Amino acid sequence: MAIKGKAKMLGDVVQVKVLMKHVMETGLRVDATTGEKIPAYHITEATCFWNGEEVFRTNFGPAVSKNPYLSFKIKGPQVGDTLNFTSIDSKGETDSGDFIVK
Amino acid sequence: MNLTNLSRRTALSWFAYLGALSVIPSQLFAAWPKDAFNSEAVNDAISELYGQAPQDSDRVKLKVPEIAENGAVVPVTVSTAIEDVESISVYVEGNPNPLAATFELTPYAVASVATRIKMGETSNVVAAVYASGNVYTATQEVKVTIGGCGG
Amino acid sequence: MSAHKRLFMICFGVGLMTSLSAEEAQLNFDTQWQKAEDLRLRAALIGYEWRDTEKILRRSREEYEAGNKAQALSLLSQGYAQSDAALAQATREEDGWKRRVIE
Amino acid sequence: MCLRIFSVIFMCCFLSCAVWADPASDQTAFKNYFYKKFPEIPVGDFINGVYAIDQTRRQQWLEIEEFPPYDIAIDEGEILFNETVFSDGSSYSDCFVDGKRSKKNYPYFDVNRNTVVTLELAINDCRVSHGEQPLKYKTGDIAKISAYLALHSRGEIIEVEVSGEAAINAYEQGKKYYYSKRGQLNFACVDCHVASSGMRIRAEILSPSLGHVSNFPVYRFKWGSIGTLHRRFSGCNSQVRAKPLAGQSEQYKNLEYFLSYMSNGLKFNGPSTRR
Repeated sequence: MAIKGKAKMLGDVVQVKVLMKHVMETGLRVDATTGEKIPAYHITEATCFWNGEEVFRTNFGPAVSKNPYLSFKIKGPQVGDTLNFTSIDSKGETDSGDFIVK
Repeated sequence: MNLTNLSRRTALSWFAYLGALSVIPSQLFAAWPKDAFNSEAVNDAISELYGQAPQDSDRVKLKVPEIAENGAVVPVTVSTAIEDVESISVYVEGNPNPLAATFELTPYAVASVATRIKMGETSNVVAAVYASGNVYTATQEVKVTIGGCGG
Repeated sequence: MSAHKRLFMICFGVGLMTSLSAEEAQLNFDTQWQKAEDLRLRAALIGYEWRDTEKILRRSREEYEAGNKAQALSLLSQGYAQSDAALAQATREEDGWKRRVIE
Repeated sequence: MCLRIFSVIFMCCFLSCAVWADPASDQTAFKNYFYKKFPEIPVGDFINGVYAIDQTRRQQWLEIEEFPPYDIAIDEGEILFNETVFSDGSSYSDCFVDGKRSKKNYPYFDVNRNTVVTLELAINDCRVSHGEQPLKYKTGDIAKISAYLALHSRGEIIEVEVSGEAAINAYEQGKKYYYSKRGQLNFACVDCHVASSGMRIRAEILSPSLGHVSNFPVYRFKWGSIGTLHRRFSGCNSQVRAKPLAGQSEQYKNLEYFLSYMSNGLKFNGPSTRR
């Protein structure tokens, strides 16, 4: 698993773009060899922190594409600040990444 | 991060840091809105999430392709000039469970989000914006074609 | 239908109609199956094997072993015909491709 | 009588010249065909395949390329390429003189080995010569390393050389493969990607062959992962119901060599995303 992110200062707003590595199984697909349904498995929540404070959070269902992409804008962080991004999936697996505002 | 490369002291201080974080687990991972994600209709999911019936608004800007290049990755952008937005959510009418994602905005956040979603068939995509106790929506159709060739 | 293939199918028909002993029938099936398999390998060697031939021949053997003789023979003749056609395609394309070159 | 023999010889010469034209004039004819068929496409844009043809698709593709799903594969490839230490203590950098900028040097014809050497072949040759197991050719780690190397050759010009009898022979074999019908559906590469390029097969638009190799490896949404050019060849074969060949088989390598030569002068732009 991995989380990649870019945070870029545009005027007084920071544009954050994040890519999370995850299969995002819908629970609707059928395994071609066994004929059994592949159970749903997806990221449920992802949160962005700045100085330990939550600045943005998202809830995902299985309809978000494989390797989810997320883009959002926040006001407050300055160039050089670090944003911490954390995700958790439906099996309770967590992942995280730090990005520096450029 | 490779823990084996860290000195014992660094590792310990890391665990101490993680420990400090773990006292606020509810803030880290608030409850995933299961009932909304399990709803089978857009309006049911909206009322599960926000306890409100939606109203259409041209102040909600929903950008989706008219024809999806690929149903597995449909780019969606939602933005609005409405003030004090607390939450934005995206729905695919034709999916078995329409709610795809919700975005919870803190006062730091600007009401402009983008993601990529899966669509099984041609259907309406709905964006909902929750602000000051009201739910505003915008709807647009996205055509999804099924691939013929392409190895 | 090529003369080759027609002959092959007649052989099968005759084989089915004359009441052979079980051993003879088995021997006959094995021989014919091996012939089809050899053709497939010849096509594979020059990169001309078709996608499903191996699967068809494998299923033919499975059906035969499960006692579904008619089904087995029908698959076998299908697999044989595919390999035969793949080899004919290779022969045709030995020079045939030249007509399509962009000039 | 003499005249007749002479004219027969002349005709043979003429016919064989038409078919066994030299690679350079093949290339000119190939390019001119596509320039004429798609006058509205700027020459340098052929590397973008169907996205050079269809604007709606291009917009969505560009949005995805802004933060493409192969970004993670590139990072993984970077670690694999730079941090792998072979059992004899050496590393990939001992095999690739241009380091991460090596992709631009492939494919080429190796006279001593009498074979086409592709980037993926070179990666595995490097491993094997240093006592490691080769990687699988169509997907996984090799595609990740290839993606990392492709990224650092973006913008480089494709400049494949075909000279000398053995190289021309490999080129001719690749050309023959390209133009030969195969599979139960009896299709050649040329049937879909030349005269029919730009047309639709149900919801798909057929891509022009010019520029076909520039963007590999690709992350295909159909695959949900990154894969090599030879994985794509396998998909094409399978689609016309021909049995796919092994990755790095002589025929696939020769085909890559031929296609790369046809795209000479265009820029490398891999890795990329494709439907």
